[in-house]
Amino acid sequence: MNARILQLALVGGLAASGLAVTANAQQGGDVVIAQTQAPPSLDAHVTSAQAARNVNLHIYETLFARDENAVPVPDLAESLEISEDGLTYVFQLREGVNFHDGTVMDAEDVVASLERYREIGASSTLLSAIDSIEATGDHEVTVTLSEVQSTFLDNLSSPRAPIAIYTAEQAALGANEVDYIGTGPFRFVEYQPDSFVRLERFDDYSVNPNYSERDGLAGAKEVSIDSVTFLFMPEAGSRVAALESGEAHVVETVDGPSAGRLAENDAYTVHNVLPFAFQVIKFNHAQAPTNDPEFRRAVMAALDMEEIMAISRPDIYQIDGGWLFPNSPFYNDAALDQYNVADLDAAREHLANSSYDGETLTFIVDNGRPNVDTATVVQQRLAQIGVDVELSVADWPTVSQIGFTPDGWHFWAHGFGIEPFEGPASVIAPWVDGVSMQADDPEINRLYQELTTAMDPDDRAAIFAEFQQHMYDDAVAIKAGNYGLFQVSADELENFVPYRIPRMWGVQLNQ
Amino acid sequence: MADGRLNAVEGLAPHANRLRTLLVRLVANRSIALGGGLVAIITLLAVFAPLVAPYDPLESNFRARLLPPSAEHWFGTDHFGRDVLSRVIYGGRLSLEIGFLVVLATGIFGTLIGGCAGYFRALDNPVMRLMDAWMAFPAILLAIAVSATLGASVTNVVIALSLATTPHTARIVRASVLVVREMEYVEAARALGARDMRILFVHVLLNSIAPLIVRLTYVFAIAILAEAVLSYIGVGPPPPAPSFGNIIANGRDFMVEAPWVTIFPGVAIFVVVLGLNLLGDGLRDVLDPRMRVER
Amino acid sequence: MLSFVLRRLLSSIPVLILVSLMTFALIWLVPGDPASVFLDASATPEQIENLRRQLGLDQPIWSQMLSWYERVLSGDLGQSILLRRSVADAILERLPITLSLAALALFFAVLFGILLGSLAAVNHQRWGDQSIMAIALLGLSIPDFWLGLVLIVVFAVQLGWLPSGGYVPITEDFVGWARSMALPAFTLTVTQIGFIARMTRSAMLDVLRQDYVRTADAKGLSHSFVVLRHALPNALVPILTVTGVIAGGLLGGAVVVEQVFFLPGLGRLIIGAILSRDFPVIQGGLLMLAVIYLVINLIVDLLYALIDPRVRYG
Amino acid sequence: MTGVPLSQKPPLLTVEALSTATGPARRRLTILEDVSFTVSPGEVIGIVGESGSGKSMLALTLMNLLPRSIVRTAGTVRLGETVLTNLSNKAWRDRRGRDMAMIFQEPMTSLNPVMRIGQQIEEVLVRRRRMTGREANREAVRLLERVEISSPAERLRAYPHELSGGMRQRVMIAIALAANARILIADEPTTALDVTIQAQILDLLRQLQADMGMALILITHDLGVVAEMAHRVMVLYAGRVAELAPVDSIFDDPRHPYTKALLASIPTIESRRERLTTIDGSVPTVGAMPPGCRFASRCPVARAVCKTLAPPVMPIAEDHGVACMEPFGYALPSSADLPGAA
Repeated sequence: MNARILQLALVGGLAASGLAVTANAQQGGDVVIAQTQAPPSLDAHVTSAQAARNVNLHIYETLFARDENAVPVPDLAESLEISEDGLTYVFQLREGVNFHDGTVMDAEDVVASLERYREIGASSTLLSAIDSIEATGDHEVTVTLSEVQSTFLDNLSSPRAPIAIYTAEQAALGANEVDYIGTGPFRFVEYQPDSFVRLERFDDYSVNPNYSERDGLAGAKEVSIDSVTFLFMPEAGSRVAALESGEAHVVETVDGPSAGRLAENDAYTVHNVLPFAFQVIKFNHAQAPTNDPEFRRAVMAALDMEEIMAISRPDIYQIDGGWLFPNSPFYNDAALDQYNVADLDAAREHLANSSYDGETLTFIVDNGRPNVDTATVVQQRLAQIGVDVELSVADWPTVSQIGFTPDGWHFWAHGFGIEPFEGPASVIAPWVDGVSMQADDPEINRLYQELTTAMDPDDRAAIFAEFQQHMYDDAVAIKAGNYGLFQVSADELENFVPYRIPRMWGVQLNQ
Repeated sequence: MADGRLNAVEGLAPHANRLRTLLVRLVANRSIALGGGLVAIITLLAVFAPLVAPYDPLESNFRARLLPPSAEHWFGTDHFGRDVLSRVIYGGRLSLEIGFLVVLATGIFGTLIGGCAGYFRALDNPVMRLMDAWMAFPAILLAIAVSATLGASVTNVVIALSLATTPHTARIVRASVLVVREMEYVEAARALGARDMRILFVHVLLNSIAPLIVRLTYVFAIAILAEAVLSYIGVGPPPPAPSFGNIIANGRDFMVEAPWVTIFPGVAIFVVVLGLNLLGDGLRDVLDPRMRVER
Repeated sequence: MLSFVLRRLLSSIPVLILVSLMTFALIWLVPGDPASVFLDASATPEQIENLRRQLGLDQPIWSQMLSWYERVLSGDLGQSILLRRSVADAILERLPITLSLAALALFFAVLFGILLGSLAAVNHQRWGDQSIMAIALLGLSIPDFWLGLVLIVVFAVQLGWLPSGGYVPITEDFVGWARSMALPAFTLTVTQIGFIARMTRSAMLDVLRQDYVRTADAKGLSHSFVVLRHALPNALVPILTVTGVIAGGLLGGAVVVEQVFFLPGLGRLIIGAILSRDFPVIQGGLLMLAVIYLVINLIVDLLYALIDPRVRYG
Repeated sequence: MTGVPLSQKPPLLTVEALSTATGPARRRLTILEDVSFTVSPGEVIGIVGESGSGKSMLALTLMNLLPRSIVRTAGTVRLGETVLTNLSNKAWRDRRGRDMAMIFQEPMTSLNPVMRIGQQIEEVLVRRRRMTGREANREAVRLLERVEISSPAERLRAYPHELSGGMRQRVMIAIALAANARILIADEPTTALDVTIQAQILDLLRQLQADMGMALILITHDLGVVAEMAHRVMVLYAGRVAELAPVDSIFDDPRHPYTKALLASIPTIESRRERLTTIDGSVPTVGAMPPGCRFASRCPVARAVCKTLAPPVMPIAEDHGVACMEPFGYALPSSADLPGAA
């Protein structure tokens, strides 16, 4: 009886605060999410792994965050003033924002966090334009850039390796040495290494009063569940079984056939999170023959993107050659006539003009099935035009080590997801200074420079179209298509809407 | 024959008659016949794969993905739309090749290490200590570690598995060398002034061969099982060439919707390994009745 | 007895040193390092180098090795790079899962292995013998992970009787624990039972031919009593030997089965550490496995004395 | 120990036409053939023969302890009024350790190495004679005293490997006594022991046999032992009975050439432990039995007929049977007209 009265009071309270709660939804509940991998770290600054993002963006928040359309909007920042010359950013911070350890956020925390990120952040180049960071008031931080950077807010709000705000005390600690204390709507409870992470609702969470509902990674993050547990299950079958046995409420990704089966079941909702990433095939420009644009064009002309995508990412792909997601404001169709031509004769012609001389080429790929499948299809296809390719499969650490050196590889396939989400500059960045292809491409360097300094959106759109044209003309790298994830939620979990991460605020568990 | 050593002596000086008895017993042994038969069938299928397989094992057709078994595709198709039967038949090639290479490597290194340890007293203790340490690693973890880190290639898989199976083999060789070393004809050869290496190879090793053959038959079986495990963990021989293990590994993401991709290669492994185990049992019974199931 | 144990413990030290040296050799040979796991594909070499410094991986291998030995001697296995906790804690937390899986499988494999092996020996060269040995051989020939997958499809997915994976601590919920262990333990048992059954059979055949069994028979004792009380205890020595031998294989099998059934045991910890190059965990985990292996063999040696009064340790 | 006309008493054990064989049904190889004899209560019968003559096989047949590869093909064994050969295996088993007990040649291997002496004696008392544990323990102590083992209570806790061979054989005898058997079969009980110990064990056996009045079937290759112990003697050769007679007749008036040869080869004191190998040639092996008299090939007085005709045991005196035609002038007494030779 008492419990019921309490519950009614709570519902009333929430309704008053403006959050829509459906009649049958309840306060409380423990939600379990089955995801593929364990986060390498819960120190948000030091890891750019998707597995870590899923968890960390529940614990930590950033000054600016991406909204539902990936546009940077204030989160921990109340407001921002940018100087005329574009070099000085003055952030007003929200007041009364609580950390999980009970302290209240102030400018010192933000300065310390940004400084820490500049030093050890996994994507510290995001902040490379910064000249100085100063606390210019209790809740005011002034950041000075050394040069104009049109993408600075994009960077600051990047969820890649989030520029999370820690307490000044924590920010003084080295990589992986912090306690997991943030300002987010959930607080860290327990981490069973590569088994699960458990978070609980942070009862003193300071909901952002500037929003009325959730909005991307920003917005009003109202939490009605008690806890969320992220289970790490590398086996696709295990994840589905966990869902079907009621152990898990959300599965981060399931395979196509399972998704099809689950979609027929009223108890589940299958969300097609598409597009989620590009499937990309990279060339090593430091080695013959992949240093030869003619050879690369031969490969590009030969490939049947439908075949690659249907096999590696069954049932959830888009045949699309644009180097941004279709909903992006800078999306364009430059050079798309060169995408997915699947013309073996044209390919043979390019090949004949190239320096390829029958040698065996190495395709490195990590041992994730979709990437291996992509490599396998490419290998089979190239065999038809007489290009001999050998697969070299190893685990991610080995492959990524080889892939950033000029030797030992010609092709490398992997997903390319967070960059197109972040926007045009992030898509170009990996090709700057030849990092991803091991040889400088002055054209790309120039375009990147122009893009990051051009403040006018139309100029930037034109620059990006030029970049896309160049990617195809020179066949710098190949985009096979967009792929997505089948995310599945059990129907007792209400108001779940997929995003870059499975957000657990704004959802209710109907027990 | 009560004592296996006597058989070994027969092996050294093959008396035509005794050799024939041995052959007769080998042929008459039911385990050998059944096991050898199974292995022979799979081997023949693998060798003559191009003639036997109904389809090209690499030919994919994404429009015919994950078809269940039918008259057209007896074992169904995988997620590339490749014929699973053809892949299993061709898969035998790689799996058997890996098994064979592991047997070869284990045979050579196991014999060298075990032989030296058994024959040269000074080497015995240090070498066997090393083998002890080696065996204190679970073999499969050792193989996973080596294969994962060196990269998945047939060569690395063979290296990984050979590393895992060598110490036990060395032990077995050493044990029989210890027995044979003390036998009279070795003493005699030594007295006649034969040089150490010659004694080692000609006499001692030839006579340790029976337990070695039996052990290597089991090593073959172990290698085929372990190859599948490595593939399952994701560190097996790389695509596109099918092996029993990587067909299963390919199918595991579709285990619920398309179990045939996983089940048939598993059955193939089972049949080969069963055949090899039967063969090993039979050889053990005929060649070396002293040996137990320990392996 | 005590001095025997002490001597055995002393003599296992070189083995452990060799194991750790081999692990270092492995780490030294291996390309890739933990830094890459923190970062996605677009990380630059500078970022990786930066992180390597943070993680202390820029030290030369010999200096890493020295400091490792120094710490191990003071009982500290170091800190995991990825798990952000002490390696010893991580291992101790996982150990019960692996040990209970291995112990369950060993228990059932020994129980049913001895039962089947004895039945086969008593019915030597009859129908029962041959069918039992055929079953034992089938068990030996099944790929363990494949059996696990098939069991998951049948019992977890199709029938929904048992969970497909995951682990429930025994302290939390015994039934849940039993359910979570049922399929893994069964998988592991099936693949190990054959070794014990075959060894038991041949040992029992050997023992049943012995004079003292005839003596017992001559006493007019019932046949089952003779088999259980007189023959079996004498057959236990070789059975124990083979149990010691398969204990190593059992740990390896447990590693694979943990992988299939998503049990967060030591095997998963180590495989995860291998794939993410979490060197301290690889070191500590492999060392722990070696210790377990040595302890099992020590226990086996001690059990010899328990079973066979003729064995004495001075 | 001679001359008591025990054979007049009604026999305790009657063995008639017993045969055993091995091998598959189509190619049976005979081991024991047509063995008949009786044992009276309190009688000591010595069974002698070379290795391979089937002595031990006979003992195992009586106990129904034959290995599975060997089967009884014909004949009956009667114990008192009970026809053992008509009983089920289980019922026969129940007779063992109660009516009949046996001690074996190898004391070193005949005791279970992993059980204490006490357990091995007491299990007979508990499981066969339904004693409680305490009673059994007391009785076991008494039995060890009977077999003259010092500090018996202590010995009960010993394992076999902690005892000498002679002690072990005493323990074996104690186990046999524990059964309260009417017939004790001793299969070469002293062969594996040192000479001095042999004498002690034989003394013990003789004394116990006399005290308890049980029948003793003493199997040995040692005619000296037989002379000392037995009332009657049965000589076996290659699975057949050669001669069966009171001990005096055997030693004073042996009629079978094989018995004569045996007596001629009685080893001297010094070489007593050696097996009887002084007869030229050896016992034919199971697969290669000649069709006629099995001793013919080694027999100094064999005639052609001996190679074709196998004589049964024929009475030559009231209590003396012999399976040889020589005493009968190379003719079977019942068949008058046999083709003579030389």
